[in-house]
Amino acid sequence: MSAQAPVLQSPAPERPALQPAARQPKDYASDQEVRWCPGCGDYAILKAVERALAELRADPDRTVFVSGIGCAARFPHYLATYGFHGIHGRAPAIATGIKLARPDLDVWVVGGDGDMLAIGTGHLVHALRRDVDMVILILNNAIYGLTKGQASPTTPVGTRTASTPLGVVERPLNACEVALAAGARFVARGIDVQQKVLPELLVRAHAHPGAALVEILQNCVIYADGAFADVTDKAVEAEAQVQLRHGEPLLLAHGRKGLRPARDRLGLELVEIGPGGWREAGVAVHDERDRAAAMLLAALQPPMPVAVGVLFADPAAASYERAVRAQIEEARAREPGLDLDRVLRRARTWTVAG
Amino acid sequence: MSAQAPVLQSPAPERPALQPAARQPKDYASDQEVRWCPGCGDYAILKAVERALAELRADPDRTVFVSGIGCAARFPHYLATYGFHGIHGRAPAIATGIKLARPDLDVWVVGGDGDMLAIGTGHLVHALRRDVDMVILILNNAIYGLTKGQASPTTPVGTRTASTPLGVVERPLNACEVALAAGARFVARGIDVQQKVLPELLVRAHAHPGAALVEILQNCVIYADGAFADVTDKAVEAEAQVQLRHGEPLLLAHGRKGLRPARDRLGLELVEIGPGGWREAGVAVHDERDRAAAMLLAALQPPMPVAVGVLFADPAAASYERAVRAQIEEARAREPGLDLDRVLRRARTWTVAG
Amino acid sequence: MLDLEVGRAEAGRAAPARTRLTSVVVRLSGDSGDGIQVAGGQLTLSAALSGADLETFPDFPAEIRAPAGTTFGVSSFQIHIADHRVHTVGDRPDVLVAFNPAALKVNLPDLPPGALVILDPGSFRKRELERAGFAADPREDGTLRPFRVLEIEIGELTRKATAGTGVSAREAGRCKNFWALGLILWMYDRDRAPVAAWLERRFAREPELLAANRAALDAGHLFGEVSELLVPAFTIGRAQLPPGTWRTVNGHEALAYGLIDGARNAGLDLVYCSYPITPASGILQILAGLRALGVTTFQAEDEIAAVCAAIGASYAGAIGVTATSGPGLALKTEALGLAVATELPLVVIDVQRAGPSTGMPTKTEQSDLLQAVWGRNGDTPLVVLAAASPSDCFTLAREAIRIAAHHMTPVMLLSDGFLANAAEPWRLPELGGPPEFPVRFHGRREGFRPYARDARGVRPWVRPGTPGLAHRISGLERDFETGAISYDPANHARMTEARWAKVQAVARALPEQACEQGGPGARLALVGFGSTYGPITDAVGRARARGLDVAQVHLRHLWPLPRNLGALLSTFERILVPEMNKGQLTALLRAEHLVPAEPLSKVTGRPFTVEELVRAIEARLEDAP
Amino acid sequence: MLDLEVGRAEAGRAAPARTRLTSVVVRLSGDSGDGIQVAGGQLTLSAALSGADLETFPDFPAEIRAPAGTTFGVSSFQIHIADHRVHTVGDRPDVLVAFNPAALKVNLPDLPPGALVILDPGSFRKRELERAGFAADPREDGTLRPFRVLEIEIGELTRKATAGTGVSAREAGRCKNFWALGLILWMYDRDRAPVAAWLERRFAREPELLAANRAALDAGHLFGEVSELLVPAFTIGRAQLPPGTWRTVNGHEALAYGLIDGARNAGLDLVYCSYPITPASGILQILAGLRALGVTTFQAEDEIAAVCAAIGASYAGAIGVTATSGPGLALKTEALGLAVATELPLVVIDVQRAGPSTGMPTKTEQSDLLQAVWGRNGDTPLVVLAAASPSDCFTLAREAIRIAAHHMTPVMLLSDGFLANAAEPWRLPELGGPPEFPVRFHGRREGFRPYARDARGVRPWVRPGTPGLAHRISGLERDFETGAISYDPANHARMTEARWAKVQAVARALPEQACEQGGPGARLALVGFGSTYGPITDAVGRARARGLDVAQVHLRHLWPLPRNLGALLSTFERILVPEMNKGQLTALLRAEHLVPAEPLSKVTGRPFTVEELVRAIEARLEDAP
Ligand SMILES: Cc1ncc(C[n+]2csc(CCOP(=O)(O)OP(=O)(O)O)c2C)c(N)n1
Ligand SMILES: Cc1ncc(C[n+]2csc(CCOP(=O)(O)OP(=O)(O)O)c2C)c(N)n1
Ligand code: SF4
Ligand code: SF4
Ligand SMILES: [Mg+2]
Ligand SMILES: [Mg+2]
Repeated sequence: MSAQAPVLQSPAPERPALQPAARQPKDYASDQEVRWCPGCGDYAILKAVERALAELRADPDRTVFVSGIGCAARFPHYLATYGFHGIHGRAPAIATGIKLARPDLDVWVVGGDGDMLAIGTGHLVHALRRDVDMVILILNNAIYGLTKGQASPTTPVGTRTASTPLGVVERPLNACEVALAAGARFVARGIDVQQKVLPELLVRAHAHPGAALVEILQNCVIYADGAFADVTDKAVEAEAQVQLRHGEPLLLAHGRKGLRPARDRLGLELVEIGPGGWREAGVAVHDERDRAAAMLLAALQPPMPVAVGVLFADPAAASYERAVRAQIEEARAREPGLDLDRVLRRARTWTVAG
Repeated sequence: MSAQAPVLQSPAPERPALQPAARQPKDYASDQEVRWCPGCGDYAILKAVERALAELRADPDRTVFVSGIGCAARFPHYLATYGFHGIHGRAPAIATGIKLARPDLDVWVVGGDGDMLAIGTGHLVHALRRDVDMVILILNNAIYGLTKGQASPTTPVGTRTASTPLGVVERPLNACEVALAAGARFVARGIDVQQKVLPELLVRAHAHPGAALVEILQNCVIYADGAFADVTDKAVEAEAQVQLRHGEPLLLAHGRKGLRPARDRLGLELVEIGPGGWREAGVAVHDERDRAAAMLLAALQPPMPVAVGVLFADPAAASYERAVRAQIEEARAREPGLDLDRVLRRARTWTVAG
Repeated sequence: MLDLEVGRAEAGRAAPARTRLTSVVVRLSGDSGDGIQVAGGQLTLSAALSGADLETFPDFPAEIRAPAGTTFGVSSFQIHIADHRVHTVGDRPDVLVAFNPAALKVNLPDLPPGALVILDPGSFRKRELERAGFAADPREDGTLRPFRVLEIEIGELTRKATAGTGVSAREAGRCKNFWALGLILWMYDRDRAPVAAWLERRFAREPELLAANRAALDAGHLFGEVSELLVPAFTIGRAQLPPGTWRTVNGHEALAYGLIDGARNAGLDLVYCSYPITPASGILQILAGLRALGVTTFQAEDEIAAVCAAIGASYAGAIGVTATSGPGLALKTEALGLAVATELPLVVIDVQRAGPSTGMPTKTEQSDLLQAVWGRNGDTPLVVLAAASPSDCFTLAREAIRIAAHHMTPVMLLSDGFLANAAEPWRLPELGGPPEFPVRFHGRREGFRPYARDARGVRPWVRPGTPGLAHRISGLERDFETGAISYDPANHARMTEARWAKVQAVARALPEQACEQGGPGARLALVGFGSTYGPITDAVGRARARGLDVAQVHLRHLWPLPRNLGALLSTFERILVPEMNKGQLTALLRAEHLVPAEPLSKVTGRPFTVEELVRAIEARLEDAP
Repeated sequence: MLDLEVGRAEAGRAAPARTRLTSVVVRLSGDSGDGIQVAGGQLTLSAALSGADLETFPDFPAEIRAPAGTTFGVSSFQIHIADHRVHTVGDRPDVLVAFNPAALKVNLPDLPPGALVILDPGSFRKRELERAGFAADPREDGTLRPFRVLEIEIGELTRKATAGTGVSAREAGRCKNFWALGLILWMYDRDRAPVAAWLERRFAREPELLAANRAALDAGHLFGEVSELLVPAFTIGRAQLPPGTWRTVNGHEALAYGLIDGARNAGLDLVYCSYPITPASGILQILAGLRALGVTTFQAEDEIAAVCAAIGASYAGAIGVTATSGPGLALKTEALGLAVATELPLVVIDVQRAGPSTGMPTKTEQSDLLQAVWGRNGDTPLVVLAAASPSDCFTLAREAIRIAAHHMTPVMLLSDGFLANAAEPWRLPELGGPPEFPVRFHGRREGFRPYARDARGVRPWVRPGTPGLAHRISGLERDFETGAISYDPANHARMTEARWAKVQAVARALPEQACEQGGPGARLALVGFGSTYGPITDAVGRARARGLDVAQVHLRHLWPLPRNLGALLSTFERILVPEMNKGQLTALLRAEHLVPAEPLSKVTGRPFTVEELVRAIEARLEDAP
């Protein structure tokens, strides 16, 4: 047996990975007291995650939640799974190491807009381009919550925050656009309060073989209350959002309006649907496999309707850590039974007699 | 006079900034011996930069080149301007500080694909989103040159490098796509050997009021020779590139082919130009102010033609540091003559008699 | 009607026989929502105005808005009021006002026997008790036996007092803090007028709220008078304070103001680059509000970008400043090396907090000292200062800029979570005179060499834009003469030496280290740095008052250490180093001066108490030969 | 025809009267393109095969491909060949082969009087001389007077020798290195056969190149024979080496192999996460080539991602390893705090280079020691080891993994730019037996507590996926018992103490520190760490041979320091610490053990020479009482 044999066999599960027993959402809650502010959007997201886990029949013992630092990053403490509450911005890197060592584990990354799009920008981009098989949730509340209300990379221009008393000057980042540019092959956008849609999105994201990014608009009641009101308020949501469904037309306002390819330029434009219906109006049908379309949809910002749902899901998805394992297995196959001793003797050796 | 008066007046130029004397490209070369490998694409880029500076009649004493670490990052040493050869990946951050302190200076940032798209990803993205007024050159040779040939974030899948003897697994980043997603309002792509086009692009980039990104495909003769041959080789360039000119049709292959909006999806497709000419073929006209179009053009990779030239130039450009200055001036105007002493006395004070 | 009541109050004023106190420590504690900090601020104000010396410390909950009634949602404010100079917020509260069971629970461990505990029985209902984690009612199970307990229906009485002012029940409830404040003011004989005046300003546009809060304040005060026999009455004399105009200031404010004044005196623009982190963020927020003074603030995408931008700003001819706390300082490590290599001015503020890693962000510690002094790759010396008190932050921020700009070196200024929030009276400095240490940028073309050094080993500071002086700097080793990249062995040795000597030279320009108390040759010396100054000062003072031969040496310059420090330390029989870490200053002193310094570590996230230091001193001097 | 020549060579072999040498130092030097390193490698091989001991060091140019003929394009290779054990590559070359003027220029300062200099006059044309920066021809202006100069038309003779082999003129020129090698082999009586064999393999598919290089090799050798009177002939005996199978190994190779063997003996997967940086990149490249051994390598987007991924891998139940050099280590500082706080195994390799900042990436230094030991925010102890020689890197890499995995702590392993590239003979260890220190992951559900500690203060290592043990870890302070987030003051003090004690406990399990040479009580002790081992060993050996009372203490465990170190050091009259930095180990020893250690600093980017150390020893022992 090759001296190296033990290596890379270790991730063998400690028990047969048979379909685990069904669980209720609440079964995924840890014993830790949840300490977000009353009314914080994170509560709703936590509930949606618990629902998704239940629907997935996720095994808490093979599931790992990894986070950075922030209110959002408190997430792992509140789930009865394995959890690693790391350092600010580095969750995708920690998670990448976990997957490299243990492709068998189910890894979720949770972070805020500061965690993921400020200090963590590089790690997010590279985790996505590598396609490490994990779900990445960006809980975007357009503010630094935990540090008490400074501007974040998604805070709109002009917003007065603790660190910008005269208003934010720089333009905000669009998480979904950044993800697509990074090469992400699954990109979705959800909203904390949409308890029906959100768990579905999470289940879809989890099903994706590579890195899956879900941006979740989250309300920080203390420091940025209503930051997304123009998109999420019940009063406006019908007009302010376009709910994406693969193979279905890009309709909104209860079907009274739609999005179609612009006539005069490359892009999308809003149209009123006439009596002829959406086809006649030239409304585009959502093809979540079309990256170009996803980029145009991701870019939509008020006053245009904001796209909610799965923007992009590339069927050609793969997973980085499995590709790495494949290289190792090929190398092994090429040199079966190779061990360190033989490697050492590849160099010219000589013998000194006793 | 307010005690604060000296502050923020200091950047006053030491001499009237009158239109400086005309200079030859060679006048911008420093006395330092250039130490790139013979045949390195960086030589051509250095020449193009000197040409652009001459054309701009740039004043070497008001021009600052900032770089990180890498072969590309040696740039500042070879120019007779002020220069700051910093640390790996941080050039955009250093340059941002320079501009915040001295909006009057002309700042250029130069870095390699590793410098800017690996360790420097976050700083690049945020310098672009803020729109700090500087020109950022990414010398993309799809390799880590200075450290002797490891894979970079732009190395194509499958490439065998010093760090990937079995071939690169992760997918490469597209610098122009990342820049656009970051909110860049000027994005261009050039090629080291195109000595006519490149200086023009640099002059255009310099004219842009905010952050201007220019990706330059550069050949590393030692570790990645021919990495872009499929795009840049004389033999294929006519078919492999589409040279962008604002207001002109997206033609290539000496006008035999063109790019038009795809019929069946949102995106661009390649067409043969029939006898009816490009208009009849529905070839699109390049509008460098159209961000959506720029995103589609940036995404083009072989076998599609690669877009070279100005992909995006937003007329609505502004500059971060000037916006910050404006806030300061407004605040001043609101509280004229305010000084620290008055600020201290805003708190409730009391007097202890002698 | 209000006036009438006040009238009565004033009338009744002289009556009570007040016990004279030299000092008192009061702690107000309740839910984040109870307005504890506001009441504390007003108590501070009227105490200050009545001529006492004082020091205060707010203790915020770790969570942003914890559920009401939970222990982790408790917010407290402590004030030490005295008729003499005090340097701490007081070891333990003489009086605790606990607005709810959670507040009582959290503060119980700190209460000395005999302390006066004021409770609102209205808040001791079953639910509140459970929330606070009390199995039984502490008022009944003997928990409070060691203390003097005053149960006052604060909530109820506030409701009554505010009735008719037109405020809602919820708003009325929110006035509790002023009712309690009124009572405390009466107990300690402090004036209500300034508080009343503040209320007028604060609620100028909300007459109902003004009336309600005013009513609550007066009612609380009146309650004291009328229940005289029940509520103890004290008075505290005026403290001897140097003449001048005073205000209170905390460490963060003092730092921000010191940076502005330092930049002005150097004739430089202040470019403050930072990434939010607790507790350092406060400085960014103060400075961002002072743009009208020409301050440029930049919130970077991370700590590395922040320090790099600050370096860029200094390179461009401004004074670049960055501030952070432990984890952020760690991230800046590499860039600090660049600042040392390029020999540019830079001020780095580290507001230390409990580590390692994220640790306890809201708790104080001094455990970044060795990282500040030695924690960089290569031989990479820079200057390290540490502020001793809130107001000292002003002085040292100025000093940091002076040293950085005139010695072309990064300067690290250490504060900590305690100094950041602790406040003390501060005599306003004289400002606005001609710049005290103006910078002269290099402009001469003749024989210009970017790394040529003057007598102090300092290289010239050239602003880009200076005609004819275009040059290149780099983090690669540079030629001693030309500044061009050099791999020459002898040159590297020479440059390493030069960087070292330049920083050491800073000490030459500084006054010798003196003793705060006692002098050379004492049997025991307490050597400290940073915020331990307060407790050490009071402890050594107390010990000396008891006739113990103990001296106090407090370091504000940690690197380079004062010229004469070795000589001074060698005169003491014994050296004790109280520090809020595992012995880092001790290690530094032993390494540099080979003296048998002994650490007195405290790593609980809290400052030393005077009492524990006095005990330590006594222990050392007893067992000493 | 070739054979015939060889035949002649062999025949002539016995003839010359060879001077017997105990050792020789040869340096080959030329343009990057001249194949210096290849020739050096082959010289090493045949020297080793002939039974001598040796140590080698390649000196690459700083630039990737500098223009030909420039001084900064010079590549050199030095070998120390001896009939006894040697520990250095030799202070100065006895023989220099300089292929061009630039090579001569660069190496002149290192040449001792009387050294033999072999030049190719064909390369001393005006243009080459200017390129090299020679004002005049050094052969004529007396520059070379102190040396014995041998001018041989190497280029020309190579051309002749390779004529008819069918190679182009350019290819023929490329054979120069083997011509010179042939000559050197003859001069020092080394065997050509292994080189010939290597050529056969190397050029198996290029018969012309094979023939040409072979011809050049033989011609050079033949030249020696026939010009006997001109070319000196020496011989060197066999060294006493322990029996076994040997190969040469450099520090990087030894580290890579040690990590693989360490992981195997711990029964863990090796997940190596790194970001390229000179000189550490070499390790990544070796390991990336060994996937067939099950090694996972990950090139991260930066150093922070690399260390975080390694931490993630360890959390997941593999052994996470990251390697870097000074600037990269600086960037990892914050994450190291997380590893300490979460108490996970981690191996961090720092291949030190000259700082500060980017410094001189290709030059060696030991100036990251204090950063390794103390350079983190908070009280954040971890284990620090330093390898003493290339082959020691294998041993310590194994040791690092053993300690990390069994004490649940990050371990920093220090190497440096010299060790990375220096090579020495290495006796192959016995491999492949049963795991020597297998890890047992925690699996028991009963009473599981993530931070419960065993007798050594070590917490359990639980692999995610273990049924029923799902738990959360964090960089926030954790409760001593439950591991839940805790801000409790006493708990933080207790945890700080526990982290400290756990790391100190590592020392208990280790053997006591012994003296390499001499013993307790010596009048002088040289204390070193890392790659200074070689020169210190030879210097102390030489001094002791001269009867001087000097001992050698070499530290491989820098933190915690060996249990008995204080006691041992206190026995010496005087302590001298040679280190390639400004005195960092000295500071550590003084701080920890209060001994009057004195630094002997060398910061030129080059190792100590034996000679300068011997002088330092003599100086100390003369002026000593
Ligand atoms: C290295 C480092 N820098 C800064 C901080 C301080 N910090 C903690 S959370 C946070 C950002 C919080 O904002 P976000 O990521 O959007 O999360 P949220 O609290 O809004 O959910 C910051 C700056 C830190 N803990 N570590
Ligand atoms: C903090 C840090 N990490 C790593 C390095 C090593 N390093 C120097 S340049 C470089 C990348 C070079 O590649 P690129 O940026 O593409 O520039 P190129 O040499 O290809 O022009 C690296 C990894 C460094 N100097 N500093
Ligand atoms: S501060 Fe905002 S984000 Fe944080 S817990 Fe409170 S409401 Fe939620
Ligand atoms: S290594 Fe490549 S990029 Fe660097 S100088 Fe040489 S050719 Fe140019
Ligand atoms: Mg947020
Ligand atoms: Mg590159």
